[in-house]
Amino acid sequence: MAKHDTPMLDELEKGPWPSFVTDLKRQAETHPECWDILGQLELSYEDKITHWKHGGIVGVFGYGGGIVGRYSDVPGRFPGVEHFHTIRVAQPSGMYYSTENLRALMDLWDKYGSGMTNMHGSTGDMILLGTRTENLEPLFWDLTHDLKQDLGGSGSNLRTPSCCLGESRCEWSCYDTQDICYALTMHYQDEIHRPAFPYKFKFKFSGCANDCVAAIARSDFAVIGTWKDDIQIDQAAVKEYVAGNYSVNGGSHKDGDWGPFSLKKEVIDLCPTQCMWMEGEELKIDNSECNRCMHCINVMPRALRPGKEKGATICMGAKAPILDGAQFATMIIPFIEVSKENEYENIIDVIERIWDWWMEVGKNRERVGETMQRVGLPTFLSIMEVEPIPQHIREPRSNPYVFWKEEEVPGGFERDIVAFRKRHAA
Amino acid sequence: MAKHDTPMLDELEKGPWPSFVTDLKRQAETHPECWDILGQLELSYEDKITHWKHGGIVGVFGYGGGIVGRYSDVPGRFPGVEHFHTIRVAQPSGMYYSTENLRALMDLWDKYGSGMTNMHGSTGDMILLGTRTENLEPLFWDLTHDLKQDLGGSGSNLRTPSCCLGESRCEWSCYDTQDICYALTMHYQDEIHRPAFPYKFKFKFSGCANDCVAAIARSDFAVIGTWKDDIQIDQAAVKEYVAGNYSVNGGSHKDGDWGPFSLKKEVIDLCPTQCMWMEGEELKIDNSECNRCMHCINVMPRALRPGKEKGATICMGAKAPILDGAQFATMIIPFIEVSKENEYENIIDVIERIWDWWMEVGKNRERVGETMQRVGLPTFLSIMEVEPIPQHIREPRSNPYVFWKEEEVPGGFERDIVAFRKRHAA
Amino acid sequence: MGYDPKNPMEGRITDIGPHSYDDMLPPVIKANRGKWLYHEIPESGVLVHYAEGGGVCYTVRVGSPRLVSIEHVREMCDIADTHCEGYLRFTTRNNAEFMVDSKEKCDALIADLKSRGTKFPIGGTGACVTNIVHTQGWVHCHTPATDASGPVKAVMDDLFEYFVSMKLPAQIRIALACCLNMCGAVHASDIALLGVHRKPPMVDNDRITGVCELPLAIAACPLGAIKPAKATNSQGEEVKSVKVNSERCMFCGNCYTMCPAMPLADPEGDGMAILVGGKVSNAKSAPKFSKLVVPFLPNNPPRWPEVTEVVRRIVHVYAKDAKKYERIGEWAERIGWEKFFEKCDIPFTEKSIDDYRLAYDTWKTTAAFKYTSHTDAYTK
Amino acid sequence: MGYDPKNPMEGRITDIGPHSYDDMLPPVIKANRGKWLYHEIPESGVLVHYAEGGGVCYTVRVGSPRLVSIEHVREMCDIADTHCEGYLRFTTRNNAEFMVDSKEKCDALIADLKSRGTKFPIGGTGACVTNIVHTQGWVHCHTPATDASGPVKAVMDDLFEYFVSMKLPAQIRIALACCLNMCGAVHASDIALLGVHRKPPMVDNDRITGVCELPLAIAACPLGAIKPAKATNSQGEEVKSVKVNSERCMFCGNCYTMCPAMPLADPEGDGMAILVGGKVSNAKSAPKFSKLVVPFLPNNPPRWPEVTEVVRRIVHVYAKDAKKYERIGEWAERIGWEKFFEKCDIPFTEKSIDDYRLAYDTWKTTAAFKYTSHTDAYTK
Ligand code: SRM
Ligand code: SRM
Ligand code: SRM
Ligand code: SRM
Ligand code: SF4
Ligand code: SF4
Ligand code: SF4
Ligand code: SF4
Ligand code: SF4
Ligand code: SF4
Ligand code: SF4
Ligand code: SF4
Repeated sequence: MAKHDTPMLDELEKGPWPSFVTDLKRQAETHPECWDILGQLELSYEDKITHWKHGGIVGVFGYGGGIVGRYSDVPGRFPGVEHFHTIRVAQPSGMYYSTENLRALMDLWDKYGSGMTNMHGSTGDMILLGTRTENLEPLFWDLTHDLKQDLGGSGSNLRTPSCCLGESRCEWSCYDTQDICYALTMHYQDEIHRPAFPYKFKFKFSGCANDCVAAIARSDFAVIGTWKDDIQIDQAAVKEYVAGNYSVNGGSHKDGDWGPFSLKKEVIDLCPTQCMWMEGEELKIDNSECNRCMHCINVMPRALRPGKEKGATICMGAKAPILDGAQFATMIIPFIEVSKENEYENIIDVIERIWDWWMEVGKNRERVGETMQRVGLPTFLSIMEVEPIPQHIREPRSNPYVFWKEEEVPGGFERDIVAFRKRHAA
Repeated sequence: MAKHDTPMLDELEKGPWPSFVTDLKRQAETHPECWDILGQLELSYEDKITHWKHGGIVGVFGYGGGIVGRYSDVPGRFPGVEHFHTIRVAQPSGMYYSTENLRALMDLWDKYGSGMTNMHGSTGDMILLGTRTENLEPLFWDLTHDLKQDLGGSGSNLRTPSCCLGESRCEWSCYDTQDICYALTMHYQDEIHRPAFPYKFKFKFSGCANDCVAAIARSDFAVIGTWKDDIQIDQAAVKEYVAGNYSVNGGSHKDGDWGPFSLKKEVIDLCPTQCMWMEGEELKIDNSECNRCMHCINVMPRALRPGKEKGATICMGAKAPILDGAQFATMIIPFIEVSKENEYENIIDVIERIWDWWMEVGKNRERVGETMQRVGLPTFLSIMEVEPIPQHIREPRSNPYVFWKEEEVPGGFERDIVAFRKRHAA
Repeated sequence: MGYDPKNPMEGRITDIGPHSYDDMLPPVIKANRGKWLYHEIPESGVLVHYAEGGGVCYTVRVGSPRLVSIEHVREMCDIADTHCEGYLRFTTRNNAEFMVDSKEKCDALIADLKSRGTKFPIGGTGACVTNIVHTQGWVHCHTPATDASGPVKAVMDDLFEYFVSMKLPAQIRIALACCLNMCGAVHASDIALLGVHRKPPMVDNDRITGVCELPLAIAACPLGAIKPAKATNSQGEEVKSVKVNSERCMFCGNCYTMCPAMPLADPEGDGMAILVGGKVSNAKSAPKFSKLVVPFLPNNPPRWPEVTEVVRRIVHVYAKDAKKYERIGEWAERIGWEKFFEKCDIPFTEKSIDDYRLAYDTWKTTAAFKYTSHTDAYTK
Repeated sequence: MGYDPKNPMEGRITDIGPHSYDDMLPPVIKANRGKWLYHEIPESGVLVHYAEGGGVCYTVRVGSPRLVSIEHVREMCDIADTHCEGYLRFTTRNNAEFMVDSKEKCDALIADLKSRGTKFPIGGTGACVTNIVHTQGWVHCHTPATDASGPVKAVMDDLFEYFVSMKLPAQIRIALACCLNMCGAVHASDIALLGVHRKPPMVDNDRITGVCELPLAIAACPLGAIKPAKATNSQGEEVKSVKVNSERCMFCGNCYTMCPAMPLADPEGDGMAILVGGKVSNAKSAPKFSKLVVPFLPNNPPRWPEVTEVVRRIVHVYAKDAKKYERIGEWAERIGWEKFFEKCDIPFTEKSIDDYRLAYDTWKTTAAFKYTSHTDAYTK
């Protein structure tokens, strides 16, 4: 029976989308603290304000991250959520689960937690939502000993890396996103668990430029699959598309009223670089003009495929708006091999070059993108030992304010004003 | 006979483009100081540096502008250019001249000056290049008394307004650029001649969006012709273009090898708003989508003409890069009538609204565009009493940093922390 | 054995990381991993991937409120055990996916899912409104200016038809973040709902001592609105505190993140802004930031009707007006933002005009613009 | 009478302004003003405007070095008197125009102009390289980093064929400014030549007292590189002066504009940068700023061969590669700036990467770029 009246929340049980309220009520049957979640949330709906106190530093010994502390500001009314810390459990790359593991996790949470979770958090962790301080260590013990898995990150550290499902179920993945995500997560366990950075740092891995894990928008270090040779074309399949035998864009627009497929309108005309054309019945691509945006491949997955020589582009410095406005990640390394064989050594090199520098010059709570902006892109490139190329920019500068270095200018900066005035009287 | 050896400048007598060196030498025959211009310039070519001293405050009584002082730093070698001040003579709007007036000006300059001019300066003035301080007042006397004309501006004042030739010889002019340019020049003689502004201020008037006087790039107050009804179409002429009977773009591409005219490729496909199409042999325009960019009219001047209800758009704040980078003028007033009948009163109102404000808040040497940037566009619009509309921006802000005013927020900003804490314990 | 509070370090295991993905893959995925050739979406919510050598994977995607109970997850596990050999996955937008290796199994799976009421709506593929990426809101966070799960439920109910069908011009990705920290990818979404504060922080002089490192709080303000000040607490004691210059404050909340004694939240001050036109993928056009088109709508629980109404309006107008494959931002740029406001009937306010850093780049510096109802005062 | 230095204010006339345009119009213009219907360009340099009621105006446009002598202007007057009833005009890009009302008169006019050697080249219309807007340079100004008239002559000689023909994809507008003040419309030109300094100002302690208002000089520096300092002049006297932090200086010259005791000019330091891709008109695309593609070329009088060579290369590549009506900036944006550098064979340097304010907006924030020779190190 309901412990609190929740007339407003009850309204959210209506409608076709699955209701978290209904779900909370269902869970409340075995986890009565869920009534207090509902109760406090209803109070927030009345008051139009959160009822969680600020912060709360809790955690497990030896880790600086993985747990976010939280306390109710109305614990008297809602004792079940007096402490309401969340646990960030690192997800398996690609977020596949065996039910065995998932059930074990749920059992663990049944034992120690509120009964509610987020599958998943925005960074990618599994979020176990709400427990008391005294449960943290026992939960962690069971998690590591029995379930053989670990917490994710929080605080000024490497955050839990995440990836798109990549080659596990996508024909376009240009490298094994899951494998590198897992490998680097393992390689950097210390960096994930013990904050030693100026601020948070995020890796995300997308297998192609569709960027299904939003790496370019949400990660300090975005690895985005690409290729360096030519788009693979199956001309027979092109014909099938033209004949209307294959479903366009895989069928993505099936329920719309878009008329028959037009290769010209839907592919050629929309190619951003205008590098495609028909020669008779053959589709031609001038690959030297292609920017590998994925559009044509998206529309005709059976006819077009990424090239064979695959790898990734690395973009750096994305972040949310606080403080100077949001940043997308900036293209820094146009192409890099991504290979299990060298255990991603070349990528690790790049990562550590940034970290070494950022840990030295980054200010407290300064994301690497902000540090990049502060020092300027040319300086950042030279720190990264990357030759500046026009691909680094959208367009050349329009202001003329070039900083020349003394050694670049014949004769240097020092001049003798007296000698100057002899030739040029004031 | 040459007074100085000018081997380098002599090289500039070669080649098909008219040579200023040849011209200087020709003038030197009657104005020997031209030898010193050549001599000092040759010295600069050797030294790769200017040989003019910094500044020089000279002028005519009662005016703060119109003359730019200049002294040689090698007067001993080149006495003819020891003083070398320039006179800015206000040009007639549209830069038409009777030879009578032009000859009189040349005679005047023959009498008082070096013999060299710039026809014209970048702002639009006639520039009489190089005279001695003692000639300034006599020259000014003759200019005003005999030639009945006046100096232009320099310094922190209204600079000499200028305009495209407008309806004098262009079929597209949406208002009489020459007339308003002249009228405002006369109206603001005091502001042109007596610096009272934080910095320079420029008006430029272009009759249409082709902007042949580069108003949007170079003036604090740019008046650019436009219309509010529909583009006038002569369908018969459209057919002539399609038939290849009329010369495309007036013939602008005549010497290129561009093949026959394609209405689709050259007009419809290049219309930036994609608001044109053919219906049978008729060209259609969805004028509600047109942004009046002028392209289609440029290409088919015999078939298309600006609408009948004409006026102008006012853009404000253009400037060169010093200090924060160049600015184009920002669209502030989408449409305004420009009419002799009210003596441009409505436009004068707008001008004076900016000036009143800028003279009060503008910092020393701050162009109005910089002041606009400093206070922000919303504030500037409210000062201009202009309702903010989406036309003022290229795109809405992407950062969420909205400044709310206290009166906009129910309950205002003041709150009682004790009352707050009663409901929300810390 | 188990955790022993007296010997916390004994037998401790750390830094073992997550499970390997390899142990978590459904057999059909394991068998065909890296061999996929192409895919099809025969109907909304169903993906079919074809591999070299004939492997086929049927995926059924179901919506999820993300805030889910143990019971709910166990029910998913039941389904996966029944149909999918004990595996399932979650997407990067918090949908769940069940994978099987044949059409028959897929049909059975779908039937099962459908039999479970509204719990597992099938959809979220192709040119649809997929799940809303969102954050904690009043359910867990300390800085929100709005709730997350509630408004998400309200919006998804309202747009449900677009989740279960593929009739839009392109994907619409909606995200919600409950404060300017933007834990959702709100800054790059087709439609973004953003919790915003509108009142400057209060200063809690009873609390500031001890809990707040004043220099950090002062430095936290990007606009230098916070200055050190002496103040008197409710005990009448003089304390070192800070003072906020309200005129400079833009309500970002960064000070509160750093200093618990500076709360901003307020029932009337807080609410939601709507941003549109962002995108992430590089397909056709480069990633775009979302742009603020509605600066504020009130928090009106439980169903935020003002918010759902505007979102629906944008979706409907876009659905009718945009071209195939055109994301909302691409559409708005093509028609011009002035037309966006007009067509969507969204009142334009000065709040949409950037006045932060880099603002000049968003001013219109051309005489080429379109007339709309906004210019009537000039032209009519 | 005339000016009397003893009574300077007597009989003084001020503020009478310029002559009215109305007194300056050629008869054919006066007769048809405001009635024009359309125009044609039958050949390079010749415009024919047709008016309602049958009026026709033939205009012949001729190039001009702008820096012209009294004699040259008088010669123009002679021509105008002979053919044009005593009127002529100058264009906003410093060409001169002669107008007549019939084809016959036009032919005679052209014949006359052609008979005068290179003085009056006919051209500058349509898809051409028209006259270079430029500034004073070493001929008159105190702050230039290069000359104006010399390089303009060199470039126009080099591109002469494009002045007298209309075979380019679109107009190329070239401008030159001899320092960052940019008195030419260099910031919005298809090709811009810009005089740049590269050495920080010296401080002339013998001169600074009196000629320089130190606080203004200090405030003039946008980067705060100038600080007050005590110094010793050549007389051994201590003077109030300033010190320049060379590491912060970006050589803008604003300090020298304010303070004559801070010269920057230097034979080796000074030279020219090349910017491309700007435009002014609103036709098709909005006005664009010119972008810096060559940060520095030496001052090499009298013919600046390095400069003319790069300009010619850009013009030639553009002429071959661009589409009809496509301005240089539109072309570069269509092909991508990486291709621009490759095709024009211009070495890319970090100097083209913005590191001033607003710089972030120019960074490439997409994974979609083209491979060029610049990426060979990564892909080959
Ligand atoms: C749980 C989660 C939201 C969710 O509901 O999913 C979350 C929750 C919080 N984020 Fe976040 N962030 C979460 C993903 C993100 C993301 C998205 C991402 O990682 O892809 C972002 C935007 C991307 C980025 O990193 O820029 C994000 C940007 C922030 C920021 C702003 C950072 C910035 O540089 O601007 C803050 C503020 C801070 O760090 O002080 C923040 C802070 C917070 C804090 C810790 C609140 C605070 O002020 O200290 C929130 C705790 C909420 C709570 O009580 O549970 N969170 N946060 C996400 C982490 C779950 C997970 O581990 O999977
Ligand atoms: C003569 C002229 C160049 C020319 O050869 O045509 C010229 C010459 C000078 N300009 Fe200019 N400007 C001239 C048009 C321009 C233009 C173009 C325009 O008006 O369309 C601009 C760019 C547009 C603008 O106003 O932003 C221009 C932007 C500047 C600036 C930078 C202003 C800024 O806000 O960034 C300065 C620096 C200053 O004012 O201290 C400047 C300063 C100067 C000074 C006075 C030098 C100085 O440091 O004080 C030059 C005197 C040169 C001399 O000795 O003869 N001049 N100046 C032009 C005026 C002739 C005329 O009256 O017709
Ligand atoms: C399952 C998932 C990856 C994962 O690791 O979980 C995924 C899977 C696929 N994506 Fe995605 N995308 C997924 C998130 C994303 C995201 C990230 C996001 O939304 O936060 C993006 C970037 C969104 C953006 O641009 O704002 C994304 C942009 C795309 C695109 C590019 C769309 C565009 O034209 O802009 C494609 C190509 C397409 O659909 O034609 C694509 C295509 C695909 C394909 C067709 C890839 C394939 O061959 O299998 C998959 C099925 C698409 C479908 O559902 O219609 N996927 N996809 C994610 C499902 C999210 C969900 O539950 O709705
Ligand atoms: C005479 C002059 C106006 C004046 O008051 O002096 C003028 C006159 C004409 N312009 Fe212009 N424009 C003149 C400077 C400009 C400028 C200003 C500048 O270059 O500094 C511009 C802006 C340039 C820019 O965008 O950077 C300009 C952009 C245009 C355009 C738009 C071109 C484009 O597509 O971007 C047109 C339309 C066209 O040519 O098709 C145009 C068209 C015309 C027409 C056809 C107008 C007409 O119907 O008579 C005139 C003859 C064009 C020709 O020469 O091919 N006029 N025109 C100027 C001649 C300058 C010269 O001597 O070369
Ligand atoms: S990012 Fe590319 S590779 Fe990864 S799932 Fe999306 S479409 Fe496939
Ligand atoms: S990937 Fe993009 S740029 Fe390349 S051919 Fe296809 S649509 Fe064009
Ligand atoms: S700006 Fe327009 S009206 Fe003026 S001359 Fe140029 S084309 Fe004609
Ligand atoms: S003026 Fe420009 S926008 Fe309007 S119809 Fe013509 S080309 Fe299109
Ligand atoms: S967006 Fe803000 S309020 Fe919401 S979870 Fe993130 S930090 Fe908390
Ligand atoms: S809310 Fe932001 S702007 Fe306001 S005082 Fe706090 S940190 Fe400063
Ligand atoms: S650009 Fe500079 S150097 Fe040239 S005239 Fe203008 S102020 Fe003088
Ligand atoms: S040249 Fe410019 S940046 Fe350098 S000191 Fe002078 S004002 Fe400052």
